[in-house]
Amino acid sequence: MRHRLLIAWAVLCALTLGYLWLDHSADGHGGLRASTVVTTAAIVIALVKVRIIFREFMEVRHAPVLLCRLTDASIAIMAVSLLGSYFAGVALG
Amino acid sequence: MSARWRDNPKRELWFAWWTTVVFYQIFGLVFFVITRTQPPPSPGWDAARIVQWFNDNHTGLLVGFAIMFLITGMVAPANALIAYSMRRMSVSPAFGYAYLVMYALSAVPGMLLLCIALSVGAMRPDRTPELIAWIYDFAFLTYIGTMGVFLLGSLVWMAAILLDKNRVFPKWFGYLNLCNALTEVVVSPAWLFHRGVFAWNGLIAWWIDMVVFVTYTAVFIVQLRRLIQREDFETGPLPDLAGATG
Amino acid sequence: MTGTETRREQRHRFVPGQPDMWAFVLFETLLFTSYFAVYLFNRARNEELYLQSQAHLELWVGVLNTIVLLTSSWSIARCVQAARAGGYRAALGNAFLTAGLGAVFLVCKVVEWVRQFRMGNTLTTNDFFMHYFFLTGLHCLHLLIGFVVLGMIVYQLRSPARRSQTLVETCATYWHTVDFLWVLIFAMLYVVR
Amino acid sequence: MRRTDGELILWWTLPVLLIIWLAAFLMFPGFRPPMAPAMPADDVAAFYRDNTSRVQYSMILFNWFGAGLLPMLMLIAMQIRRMAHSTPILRYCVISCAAGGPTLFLVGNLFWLIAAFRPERAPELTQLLNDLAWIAFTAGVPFLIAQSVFLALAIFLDDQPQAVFGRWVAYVNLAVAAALAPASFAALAHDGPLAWNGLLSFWVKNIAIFGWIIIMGVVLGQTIRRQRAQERVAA
Repeated sequence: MRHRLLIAWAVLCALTLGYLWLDHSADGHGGLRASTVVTTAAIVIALVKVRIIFREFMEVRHAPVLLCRLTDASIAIMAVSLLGSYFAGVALG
Repeated sequence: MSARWRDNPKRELWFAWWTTVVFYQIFGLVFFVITRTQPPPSPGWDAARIVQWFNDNHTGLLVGFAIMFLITGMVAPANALIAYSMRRMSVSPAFGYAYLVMYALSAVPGMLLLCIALSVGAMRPDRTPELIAWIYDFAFLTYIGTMGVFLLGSLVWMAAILLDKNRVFPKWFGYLNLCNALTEVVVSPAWLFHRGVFAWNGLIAWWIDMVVFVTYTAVFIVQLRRLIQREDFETGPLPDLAGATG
Repeated sequence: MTGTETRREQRHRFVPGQPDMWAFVLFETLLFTSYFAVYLFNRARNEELYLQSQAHLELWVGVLNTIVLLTSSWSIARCVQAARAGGYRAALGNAFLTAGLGAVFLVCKVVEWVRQFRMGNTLTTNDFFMHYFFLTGLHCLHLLIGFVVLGMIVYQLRSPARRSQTLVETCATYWHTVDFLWVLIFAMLYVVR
Repeated sequence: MRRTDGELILWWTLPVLLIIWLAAFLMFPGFRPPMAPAMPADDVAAFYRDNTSRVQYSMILFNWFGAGLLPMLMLIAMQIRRMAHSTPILRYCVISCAAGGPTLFLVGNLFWLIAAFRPERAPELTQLLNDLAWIAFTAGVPFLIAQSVFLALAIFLDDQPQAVFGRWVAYVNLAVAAALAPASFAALAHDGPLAWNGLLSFWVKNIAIFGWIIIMGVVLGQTIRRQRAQERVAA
């Protein structure tokens, strides 16, 4: 089971390094540009990482169903409010 | 009826609890409705707009803060009850006394300076606009920018709850105290900004903090009620002199 | 405590540490979500300014910071597992590793702030740096509290008389919270376009 | 061990304090007669120019002894401790109020001293400082009202054959609280009884405070003496 933590850590680090690639590919189109795709991807990847931390590091995997539901609900709330406020800002911009 | 109330061994606790509840109702009424000082007006206004704000709220400010001058002493039973809750815990009495004195002190910079300044501002509308603007800044910055006593007070209460072995309060309420303490840190940029989300009327420094504060206050009022309900004094006659609580 | 311990032996589902700690985790998550929402909304309405200011940050420093903190989270998770299995020496070692990585993160953060100050960027420079210093500063405060929490883990693990697995797990949960809040802040400040 | 050791010394500070307060009160030219809120700014500035040193000396005296009532309030708290209550709540209430009154008084005191420091400044500024001082001094009654009410309540709830304080002390305290109440409305009026120089906000309020100190001082002195006599018999 000790390897499971190591794998979780490796996945989290890989996702973090993925940001470098994401940023690089955004720059590829030349200069500083706002990008909805990058923003959405960054938020979604961050939430995936948070869920991995919840389940693996914080041992929600072994926790009662209620706590699993609560943490998933909080991630869903984060997803909705972060993407919602971003797109609301874009729409009202 | 009154005789029954007097014989209730929890009479002092219920007195303090009800005073707390009534105080927060009046406080909300005065600040949100009568004086319109909450939600706060903008720190970005020019002197002319500030003078207009004083004129618009002239009577409300004077009457509202007169009420506050009359009843602010009602915070004492709230502090006393919270200090008492710490005396029931398995921690040193120092926690209770520290909280009691800290919150007794907090009312002056945290609220009464605003009451004095805005009363003075409203009582002479013919002052030069620069002076009125100074009064306005003085009032709102002291009121919103007084953070440390509430910050440390919440931390004292938190530490007492987390160390307590008598289970006077649930541990999650201890952690909620930490959340409340952190919002006092979030207020601090209000000293730096005239506009935006961190100004004294800003979305983060005021609105979100207000939600936390209202949640926290509602929770601790309910928790104090539970504490009183659980309190198991003997139902017989009051303890005699020797048994009186030290 | 022993009741909890035996239940764990039976591989029942359990909440790590005090369930009460999760009230803090979820409440803080909601609070930070609201700060992020305000940031993203304002950012989307004024993207040019935010993009220009964001270019002053070094992405690789952020990545390094994140990996340091993720590693610290991993080692505190190992600490909890070791303590549960009775390997208190290993647990203590992992706790110290966590504190060391936390200190590395702190130093990185301070260096980064100093670099921004040198470039003339402070809390009051513009809206982006206002959010940047607020979020990183508030997170740093959580980190500093985290050192106190790690101190409690060490205090628990050192003496056989004190060893409370519940308390160790509660403290670890706090440290993971510091970690995942940074994961979010990193995405918000460094990556979002 | 006698817990009452030193209480009489604290009690004897009271007459001394009263004399100093009375002297400072009479020395401050703004109290004889109390300055009118309707005074024009130029007159206020002229007042501080003409009376600079008397304002300063009287207010320095008040600054020294403004918090002088605290030992007496703590003696009262010690007596509440002896009452037959089931919780220390009312004692905590009185302690929690004790520092508020002097703090508000000192806020007013500081503004008076600042006003007198540079009387040649623009008259509007001096008037503003004067207003702040008078409102803080006059309307700064919330904790005095509250501590009288809490003390009265503590006496009413003291169910024992030999009560610590007589019932009448509670009624006196309620009367004092009622007498202080109108002063909180001082900012509403520029003249008349509610104004800060008016019958209710100045005379009734300040006489009530002096009266309260004298009455509570006497009652407290008797109670402490009785308590010491009892302890001597017990020992």
